[in-house]
Amino acid sequence: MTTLFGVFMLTLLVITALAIVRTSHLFAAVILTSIFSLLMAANFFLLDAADVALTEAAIGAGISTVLFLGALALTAEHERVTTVKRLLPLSVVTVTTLIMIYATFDKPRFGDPEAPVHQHVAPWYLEKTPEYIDIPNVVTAVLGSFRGYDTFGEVFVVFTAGIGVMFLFSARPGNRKNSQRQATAEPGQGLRHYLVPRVVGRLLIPFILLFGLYVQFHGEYGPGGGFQAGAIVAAAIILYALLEGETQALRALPLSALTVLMAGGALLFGGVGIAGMLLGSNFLDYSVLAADPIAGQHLGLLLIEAGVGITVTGVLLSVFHAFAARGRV
Amino acid sequence: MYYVVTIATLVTMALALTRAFLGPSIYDRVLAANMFGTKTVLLLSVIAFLYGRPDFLDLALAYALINFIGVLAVLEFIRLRAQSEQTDRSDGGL
Amino acid sequence: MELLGLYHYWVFAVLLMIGFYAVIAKPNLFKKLIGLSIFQSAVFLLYITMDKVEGGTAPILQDGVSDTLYSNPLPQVLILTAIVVGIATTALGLGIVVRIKEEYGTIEEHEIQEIDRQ
Amino acid sequence: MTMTLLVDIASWILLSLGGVLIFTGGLGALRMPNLYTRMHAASLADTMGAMLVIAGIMLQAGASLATLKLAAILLFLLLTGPAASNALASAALLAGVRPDQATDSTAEDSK
Repeated sequence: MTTLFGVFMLTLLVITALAIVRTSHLFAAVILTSIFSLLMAANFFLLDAADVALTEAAIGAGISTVLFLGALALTAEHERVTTVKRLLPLSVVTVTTLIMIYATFDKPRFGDPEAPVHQHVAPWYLEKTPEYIDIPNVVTAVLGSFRGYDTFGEVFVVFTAGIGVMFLFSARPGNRKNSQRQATAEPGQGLRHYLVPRVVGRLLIPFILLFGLYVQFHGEYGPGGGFQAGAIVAAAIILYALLEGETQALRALPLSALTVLMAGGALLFGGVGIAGMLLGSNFLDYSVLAADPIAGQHLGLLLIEAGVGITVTGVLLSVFHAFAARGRV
Repeated sequence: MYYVVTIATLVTMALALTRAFLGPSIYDRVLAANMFGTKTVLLLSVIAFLYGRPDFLDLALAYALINFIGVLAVLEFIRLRAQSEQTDRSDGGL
Repeated sequence: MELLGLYHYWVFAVLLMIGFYAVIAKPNLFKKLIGLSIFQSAVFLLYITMDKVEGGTAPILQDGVSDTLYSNPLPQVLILTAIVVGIATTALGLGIVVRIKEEYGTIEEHEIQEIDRQ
Repeated sequence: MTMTLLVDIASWILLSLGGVLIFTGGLGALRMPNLYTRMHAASLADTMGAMLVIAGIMLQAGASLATLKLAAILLFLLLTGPAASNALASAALLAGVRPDQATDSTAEDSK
């Protein structure tokens, strides 16, 4: 029965994707993208990936919509309808789809326990996690400890992307008309005049922050961890910026502090790795951090998850402020 | 019994999606997206029980908390657009 | 039921190509980025589809239950980080689009090419 | 024994009522003639439906952490749902969609 639910939602997913590509109104495309993300998260959940679904929820529910709308406010709202030749791309896409569908007939069936992907390292991870790391969430164990190198790399990709956005926006806008408009627009005061959303929003912010901390520190026991928590905390502060105006949010968390957060989280992650080396083991081996190897693993996971969370919060917020300062989201 | 609620939610999701495609105004689409968010919260909570893992309610909680931000971003976007149209008009442009 | 077992992969193929079509056929840069994020989501879906084990549950070990079947944690780890990396790189792409708009006054590909030719 | 049966029946009634209301809300959002009536249908039926469904699940969950989380979900849905509708209506009004039009003839995407 749940397979049928999955099939139904996947069909909705395809229809939504078609609608996104077809509409020429970019605002509508952004709204449909948020629906797409909701469907994607529900599908992930049906496929037993609770951690992934939580990540998609934390990113897709607020932040991606805010970023897309922020970019849209700085560009054009309509796609220009042109008479570009559609035949060639359409035929390329159709042929490739058919080839790929033909290729799927050799794939193992959905949910097949004998599939090659389940024969390699996965059973080992499931079996050894209680012994080596002793936390219930195997995903967190693999993410932080067994495959810590990967995660370290990903954190630096996020960090680099954040720096890239800041570099891009450090240049002054060349277009004269744009800058004039910015000067005449009121400085970001947010939604202060909208009483109902403001009261409710302000009420929610502490709970979102609390939930973010819960996800951060409960990540070893349930779905959660640094990536999700970072996105949720960033969402709380973006909510504050939307309600009270961007200047007010910058007063609470100035750009310099965000830069420190961005770099500090990544450094904390690397520092834990180097601490392991100094204590006579390999890079990112946490067993030596405490007297007992399992306690060491727990401490290491706690620290690197904190580092991940700090970096993700810093990057997402500085990206948001970069777009907002360009012309107010 | 959970199945009844799940099916009702899925059908309503399809209805909301139809509204999102039809439009006609962007506010209808935002309304549909917002409805879709509420439906996702319900669907996730019901499925958490259907699967017998109620510890996954965290997901529904995450959506219940931060789904609101999207609508506020739309309101802010419209507000700024209305404002810049006003300044455009006073500049004599557009 | 035999064919239903492949439905997830077909959806992956179709989604991937819908995103790809937006990237190659749409002249609007913003639309291209949205297409790219659909493309990316399709890849996420492929990985997560592969982690499912029939009758399994999410790989978060339950106390006191010994013989539960768990789904594969590895694809989940890869995709979890990829989602956050995805939004960060999408933000970078959006930043580039905004800068192009500021310099060229348009985000339509052919208009940019025309300005470049002058 | 009878107690659990009673609780089960109560939760089933709540769940099915909730399902019906959710569906009604969806139907209203699809079939109503203009934006504000659609918003009305969607937000009211949605809120009540969510309350009933979550109350139904709470009865099934019994006294546990899950019930507490469900209560939190319900509380946040009750807070954000109407506030989101209010924000959306403000946005539409600000953009010039008038509530006194019978049908949405003028409110096109180009607005």
